[in-house]
Amino acid sequence: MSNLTYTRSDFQSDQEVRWCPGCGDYTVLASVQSFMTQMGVPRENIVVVSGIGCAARFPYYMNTYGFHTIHGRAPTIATGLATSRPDLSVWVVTGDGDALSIGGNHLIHALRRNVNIKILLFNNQIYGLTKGQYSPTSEVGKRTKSTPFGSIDFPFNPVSLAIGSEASFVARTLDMDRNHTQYVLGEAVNHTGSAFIEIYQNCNVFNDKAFIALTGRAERAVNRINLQEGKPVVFGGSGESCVVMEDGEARIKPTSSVDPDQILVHDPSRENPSVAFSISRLSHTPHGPTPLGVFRNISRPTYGSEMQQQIVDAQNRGPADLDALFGSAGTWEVT
Amino acid sequence: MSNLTYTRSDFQSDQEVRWCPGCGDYTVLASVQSFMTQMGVPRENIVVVSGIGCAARFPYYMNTYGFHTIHGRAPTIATGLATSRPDLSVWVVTGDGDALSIGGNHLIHALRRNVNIKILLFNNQIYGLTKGQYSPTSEVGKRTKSTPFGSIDFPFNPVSLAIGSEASFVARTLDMDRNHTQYVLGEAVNHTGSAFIEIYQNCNVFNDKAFIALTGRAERAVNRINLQEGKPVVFGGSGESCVVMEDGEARIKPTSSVDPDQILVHDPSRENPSVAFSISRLSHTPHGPTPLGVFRNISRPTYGSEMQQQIVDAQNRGPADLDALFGSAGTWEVT
Amino acid sequence: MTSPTAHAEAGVSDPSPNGDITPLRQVTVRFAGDSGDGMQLAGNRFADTSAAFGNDLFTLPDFPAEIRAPAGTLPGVSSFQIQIADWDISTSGDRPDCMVAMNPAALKTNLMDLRQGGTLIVNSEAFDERGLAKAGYEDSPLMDGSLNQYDLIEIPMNTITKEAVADKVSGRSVLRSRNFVALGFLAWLFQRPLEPIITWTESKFAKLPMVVAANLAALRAGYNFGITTETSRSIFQVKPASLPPGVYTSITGNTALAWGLIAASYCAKLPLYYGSYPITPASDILHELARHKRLGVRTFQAEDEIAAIGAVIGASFGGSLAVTGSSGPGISLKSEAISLALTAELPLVVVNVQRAGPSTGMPTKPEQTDLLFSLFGRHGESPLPVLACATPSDVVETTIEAARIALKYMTPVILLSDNHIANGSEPWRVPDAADLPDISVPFASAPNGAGGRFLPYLRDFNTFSRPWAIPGTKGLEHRIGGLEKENISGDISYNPDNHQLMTDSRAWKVANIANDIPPVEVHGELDANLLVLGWGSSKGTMGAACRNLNREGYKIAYAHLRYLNPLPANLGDVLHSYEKVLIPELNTGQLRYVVRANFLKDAFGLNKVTGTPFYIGEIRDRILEVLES
Amino acid sequence: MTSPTAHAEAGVSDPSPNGDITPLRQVTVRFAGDSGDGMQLAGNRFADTSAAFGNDLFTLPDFPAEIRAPAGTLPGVSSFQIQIADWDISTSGDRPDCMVAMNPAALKTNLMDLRQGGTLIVNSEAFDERGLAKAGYEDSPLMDGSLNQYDLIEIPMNTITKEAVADKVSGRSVLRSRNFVALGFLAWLFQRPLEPIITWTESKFAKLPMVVAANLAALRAGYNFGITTETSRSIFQVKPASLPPGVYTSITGNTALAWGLIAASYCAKLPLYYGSYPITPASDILHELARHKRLGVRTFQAEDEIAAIGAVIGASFGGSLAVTGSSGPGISLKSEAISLALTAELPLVVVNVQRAGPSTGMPTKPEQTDLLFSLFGRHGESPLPVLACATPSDVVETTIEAARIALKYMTPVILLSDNHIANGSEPWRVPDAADLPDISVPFASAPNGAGGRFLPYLRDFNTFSRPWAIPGTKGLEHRIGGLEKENISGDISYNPDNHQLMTDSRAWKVANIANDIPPVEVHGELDANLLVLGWGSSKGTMGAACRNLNREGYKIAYAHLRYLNPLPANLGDVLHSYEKVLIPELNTGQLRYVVRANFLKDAFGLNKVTGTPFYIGEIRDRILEVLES
Ligand SMILES: Cc1ncc(C[n+]2csc(CCOP(=O)(O)OP(=O)(O)O)c2C)c(N)n1
Ligand SMILES: Cc1ncc(C[n+]2csc(CCOP(=O)(O)OP(=O)(O)O)c2C)c(N)n1
Ligand code: SF4
Ligand code: SF4
Ligand SMILES: [Mg+2]
Ligand SMILES: [Mg+2]
Repeated sequence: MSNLTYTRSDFQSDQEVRWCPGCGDYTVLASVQSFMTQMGVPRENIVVVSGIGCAARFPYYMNTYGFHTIHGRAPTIATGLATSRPDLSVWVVTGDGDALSIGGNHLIHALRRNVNIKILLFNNQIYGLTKGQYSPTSEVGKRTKSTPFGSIDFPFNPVSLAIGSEASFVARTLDMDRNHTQYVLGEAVNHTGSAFIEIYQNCNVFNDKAFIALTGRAERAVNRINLQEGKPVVFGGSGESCVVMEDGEARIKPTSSVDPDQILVHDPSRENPSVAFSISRLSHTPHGPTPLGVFRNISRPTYGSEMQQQIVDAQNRGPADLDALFGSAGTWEVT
Repeated sequence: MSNLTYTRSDFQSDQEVRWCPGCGDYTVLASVQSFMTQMGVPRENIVVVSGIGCAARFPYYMNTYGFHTIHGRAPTIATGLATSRPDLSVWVVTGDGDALSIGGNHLIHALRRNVNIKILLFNNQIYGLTKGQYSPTSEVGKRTKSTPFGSIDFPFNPVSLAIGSEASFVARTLDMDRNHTQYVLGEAVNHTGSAFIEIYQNCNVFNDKAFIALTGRAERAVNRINLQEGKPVVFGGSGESCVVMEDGEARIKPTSSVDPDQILVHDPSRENPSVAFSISRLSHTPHGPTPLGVFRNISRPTYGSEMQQQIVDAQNRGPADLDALFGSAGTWEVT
Repeated sequence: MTSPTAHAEAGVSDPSPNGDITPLRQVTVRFAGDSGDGMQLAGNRFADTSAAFGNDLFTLPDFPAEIRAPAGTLPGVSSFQIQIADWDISTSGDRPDCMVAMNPAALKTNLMDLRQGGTLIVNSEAFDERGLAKAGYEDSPLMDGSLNQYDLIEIPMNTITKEAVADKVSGRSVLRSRNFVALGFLAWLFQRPLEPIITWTESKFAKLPMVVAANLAALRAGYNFGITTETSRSIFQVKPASLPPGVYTSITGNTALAWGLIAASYCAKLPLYYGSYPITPASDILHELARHKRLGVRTFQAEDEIAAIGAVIGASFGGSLAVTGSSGPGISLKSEAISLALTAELPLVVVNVQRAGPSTGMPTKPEQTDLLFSLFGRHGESPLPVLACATPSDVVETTIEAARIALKYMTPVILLSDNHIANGSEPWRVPDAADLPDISVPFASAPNGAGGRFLPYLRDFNTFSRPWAIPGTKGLEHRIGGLEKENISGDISYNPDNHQLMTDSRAWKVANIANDIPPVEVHGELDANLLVLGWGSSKGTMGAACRNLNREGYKIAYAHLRYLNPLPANLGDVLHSYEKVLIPELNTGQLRYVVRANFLKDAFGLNKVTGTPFYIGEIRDRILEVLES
Repeated sequence: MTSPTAHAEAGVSDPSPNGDITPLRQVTVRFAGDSGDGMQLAGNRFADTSAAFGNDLFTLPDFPAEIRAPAGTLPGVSSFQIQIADWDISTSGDRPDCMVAMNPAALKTNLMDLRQGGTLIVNSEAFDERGLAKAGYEDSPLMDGSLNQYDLIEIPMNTITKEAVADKVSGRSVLRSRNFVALGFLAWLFQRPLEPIITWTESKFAKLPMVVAANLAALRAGYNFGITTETSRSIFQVKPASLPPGVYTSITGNTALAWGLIAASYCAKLPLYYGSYPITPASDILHELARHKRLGVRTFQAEDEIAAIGAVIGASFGGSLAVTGSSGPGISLKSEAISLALTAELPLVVVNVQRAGPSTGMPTKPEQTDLLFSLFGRHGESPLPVLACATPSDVVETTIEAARIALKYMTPVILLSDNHIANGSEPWRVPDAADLPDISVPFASAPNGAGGRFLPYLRDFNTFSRPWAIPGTKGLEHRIGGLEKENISGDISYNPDNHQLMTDSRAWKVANIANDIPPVEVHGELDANLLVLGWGSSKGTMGAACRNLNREGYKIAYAHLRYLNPLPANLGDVLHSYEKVLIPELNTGQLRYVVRANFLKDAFGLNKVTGTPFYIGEIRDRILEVLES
């Protein structure tokens, strides 16, 4: 398969892309399309499954197999597809409402089962398609059409939730940063099993600049905590800040104030998710320093391969056929 | 209200209790009834809401208000009740299937919202009422009616999941240990907001001895890690084991091998949930040393009181009436 | 809204090209432009000034289904239609008589609706190469003669706007006021007063005086453009309508639903609790209710539709007026919980703002396809009352009625609306709160059984309702649930005869509501051969078609159903007293199915599922066809 | 299962108290005892030995609804009923002719069903003070004369068991073999061969030789008790039935459904994917399928019913034979996703094992109350095929047929069963796999449009199905979804005419299936005045009642529907050719509603909602009533 030569246009369908001009979704689409030219999987073996929302329009624009399903249920449809067809590369595209509000249960179950699907959660901290209600990732106090006096519920931290749900691969990236997005996608594809990728995505119409702390020219250098496997976690324009584990939790310190040995060396492959979880707590809604990259990446059998294996094992124990089944409960003959 | 004098029988309804003889549910029922005699809340202000399952029969046996609803949805019904009637003491009784399988989404949303409800999750690691299928907390490889070749999905750790869902109060107790159960209930009631209590409950018919590591005469002393606020976490018959934070995660050590200062001092009130989460990872399905007690107990505004406050604030801004509403979009008169 | 006198409600006399003033009974105007062009604002202002002038009117916006399509493209077009009349109307009109097209895309997607000879107003400067290309025009329709059959008015709106606002704003916002130019021109063309528009603009943009100034300058420029350049043109005049006297406000169906719920809570003396999950076209009910915390309204945006109804069932158990609202896909998800409320016998209003299905379908388009689903969309024997709103101005009353039935009979009630009603608007005669009906019901306050026992399923002799005992009431502690309950005691029961009794009781309770609702009223020519029977949002169009035909001498009777379950007690007799029955509905024949099943009475159908409301002409044609058959 | 010759299927001639051998055409026996008493085992062994003997039979267990109630209490009683006959039957019998009551609680909860004069066998030693108290008896019914109207046989089963097993087991397990004593006695009373019981016991407990020895000793002790102490008693004889020749196995409806699905997957040459969430009474389908991984079956226990159907929609998209199963409350939750599959036009079988509703209802009791819900339980215009199983032995064929329709017409199909079919069992003539129909359909393999384009909604001319192109097929990459799709291309479309066309196409596709299913067959006296029409699990009882009456000379025709949507093409004509139609159903008249709506034909109803199946007598009485009306 490595001799597949694709260009980005091979992954562009004939449908006109119809997000609002300036929407972060365009950039993610481009990143995914570019990435797939290199992925080494034939186009016909790729399926993109989505729920409902702006982001969920994604499959229409991909010249692969695609299924635009119903609100919140994409992980279930992808689960059936991936477990019945382990030969396919199955992707889920979802939004913060789709995945975390109506679809929260399917998400956490897909993650704990480690179904071999790659989940791209476009988190714009708003309901885009329904024109601007607050979502389970909106910050407290958010004023929207449905919360004119400010929202009163504490938001999820999607990375913490995924880790709490036993996810084997958890990452976060940013719409605007195509290189980082493609790096994270690469790690996700190399991981066997479910991969959860939160993508901060700007909705310039209903929630503009929600991620300005990470995208603003002035702010981004100070706030992006770039997680890199095997590297000490330092950040800031000149590495002036770092992360240490202290008193059982990840904390940000001036690099100059700590012994270099104390700086946390990032290891997403740790079986125990405690440190990954703790790193996820460095930010909640991302208004300050926020970790990006792969938080957790461990290996665990996938649900689909185990399902397949049980069939193979059973079949190895001897042949079976329909006639034998029909006779299996004992028969008698009437002549 | 403190001059209420109740005896346990005041909380017993006239319905015959119909769990299998020997079921752990009986003990929990007794603990809750005893506890409520001391709770200081008039019986008529208590409502027990449940879903479907063996455990969910609970409300019928309580001489309070009760609502046996539908599978998985008890947290939603309790949410509506608690937020519309902040004067009530609202309890949810649920099972591992009810709360974590079909009802997983409602659970995590009720927790992040911090609705003022007390959730008792009877975790017997099996579907009891439907006669013995594996549940989202059953250990991998479990053979049940629906998994004759062994289950293949990795279970949730309910405490980790609750912490990952931003729960403000998370605890675990054991059916058999009435004192501990009542202690945990007391902490939950003193906490304002949602309280999540996992109760290990023996289903002697379909999953007997699942918690033998914590209930067996021989095993329990070695395996119960009793979390006590402000105390160093030591356990074992003579305190021979302890928990330390090492390399960013909670680990078990022989007490003799560590400096007493190194032993983790339990503090459920830490705002940052990292350590609580890490403690929850000391066991998964409880076959060895397992923490019991209150993992996390922080204070955060409750959803119901915030909802109420917005109404009060709005009303303080000036009077409103229906006639004013009808006229609010501008009117004209036809004569 | 039945009109005491019959008028020609379809068609409009041709505006003479060079007369002076053309008097009209009614006229339909459509504003079409890019989503960014402010067409909704212009349309609404035109409506308001017409209302102030005294016309009856009905408006209907049409938003693009797409997110926010690129400016100037076909999917980006947004429009707003309004019918104004000198008498009592209930539709937004069939084909527009007059249309504004702000750009080529708006022209392309709307032109086919403009009636032959209609007035077409375009921003000529938008028909440049780029604009034409985006709309997929090869040649400019302004040049190629393809618009010859219309009365075309080209206005250089960009220039006019720029000049008018030159000293007020600058840069990219200059052209923002274009819609006011169009509005000003229409105000001249239809002789509308500018005062209401000016007042509104001043208060709306109070914090942005530059915007006020620019918009008003543009408004006047548009008006003056009419006066100065089109002096020879006939202007239109629609006289004030003689509506029943009273205070009116303009209301959309969704706003009316929200207000109806607040009114019901007032009439029931109960706090309102609305749980919902956003979905087109029901979201605006949530948005509107969320604003009214001063009136004690609790709104809960739930994690999904199941949680939304779960929460309101909880609130109902706790003694609130509990309501949930959604549209097709979301209502599906509520089915299991509705069944719980039904057997728990708790009051609940479930609002379904219907949209085109199946599945996601066409979320922004209306359809009446959820009738059978409302009646039968639950497992087991699970009858419940179903009501349908007819027009925006009818919604408040129907909503209060739904709540009344829910509370009195301790049952979930399904209240149907649809996209057309939800977004359409018309004048609504505002009642005095003090005149609204009292729909309050008492909570149980004392044991009703021997020995001080409380019996939650001891039914009221007349209504067959069970008592509503809310937590906090000492001595009434009890348990309810979804398992079958023993009659009277409410204890769990598997007894066969009891299950039969309870099934029958639930059915009888709902059927008996037929004695508590008005009989269906027949209008038009009562001794006709043909009865036209409608429900829901087809009321306005159906009524108009029938009244026109009556006026023309055709013998037709017509009736409209607010209550779909139980059906009015006299409906069977009414139906059987006509030789022919015609049922127009925006589905494949659902009420017809119900009528056949209930009354063994055949009916003709007029059915369409195109995501568009009926035209008067369609109903008229079908009636004539049926009359002749 | 229609019998070529007509017999009296209800009632049984009185066993003479001191005759020798009483020959019977059929007899109904019920085993009742505590859940821990092994009544299901005893009943099943009695069924097996009767089957081996050559009788036709039908069995029906009745489990306690409660979890595992305390031993000896009323809620703890479990029973098992079996009818055996020398001819082709399809019911578990009306009232038992013979009953075993292992304790007072079993007697109390079952006695009312025993027919007058029936044989009653009790374990006399269980009627001690404790046992009586637990069952709420003040005096022993064995002493107070209240059983005088029955033929009472008291057996000291405890003593007999203890003695028989004395040298084999000890302690608390001694009494475990009591059910074998009862079974042995019944084997004597009905002259059943012991051999099949012995063989089964030996193989079942192969690893526990002591248990085998104890049980067989008890079995023989019971048999010998009959020989020695009841010499003067008449014994019963039911001769072998003359069933069509073939190999038979005993099958429950749920097992048959699982096997039917495996067979369908074989016939379709597609892997089977079953996604489900446990729910009574559908769980056993999942359990059975989970065992057959050797046959390539994939089972997925999902987190809820929505996930279950979601997964199978995914599997269907991927090319599996995809099936989900549940019961009422769970089916409600699937409504939105069924609508997706319907508009995505993907093949799917949705199994609904109906139980008593609404809401949680009575989970272990049968009802036929989900017919209208199956037809109309989705928002929008969303028609789909509905089939219903009739008896356990009919399930395999009906299931294959459901799959055939789903695949050929690319549509979800609802397959109805109910609690009665699901747990009932009867002999099923085992087909050769090689004789089963080929229901395979080809996947699309090449572009079907100009320029190598693949058009996912280009329909087949005959079936109106769209092509099934599965991922992995190069060149057929395409996108589908829940929004309305343009005809042929499948692109999203909001075009009004297209929505009408697609709505009509989906409706027509389903309606057209009427041409691909057999016409309804009428049995009995074809030129009668009255047609009795049934569907689902009432088939056996209805047929028996009608055949009896035919034999007695009454002119009655009867027919049974497997296809509820579309209805057989000839049904209208058939119905209109009878003056009277009677529809017995375990609901409040749902098929009657459908018949009235579709054919404007009135029908009498026989409706009950008690959570119990019909008795032959009930149907008989109602037929006579209708005949006279
Ligand atoms: C069952 C159901 N409920 C509600 C909706 C309406 N709906 C569509 S998308 C959406 C939320 C979109 O938010 P998100 O998932 O964050 O996606 P975004 O539009 O922001 O990309 C909602 C509530 C629906 N289509 N179906
Ligand atoms: C919608 C719906 N799906 C499925 C069921 C069947 N059901 C009842 S309880 C239950 C699971 C019970 O397990 P758990 O919650 O762990 O409770 P337990 O019986 O073990 O106490 C299931 C699947 C149902 N009643 N409703
Ligand atoms: S509404 Fe927001 S998320 Fe949706 S397309 Fe527009 S900018 Fe993007
Ligand atoms: S099945 Fe298990 S959980 Fe249920 S009542 Fe019996 S012992 Fe308890
Ligand atoms: Mg979003
Ligand atoms: Mg459980």
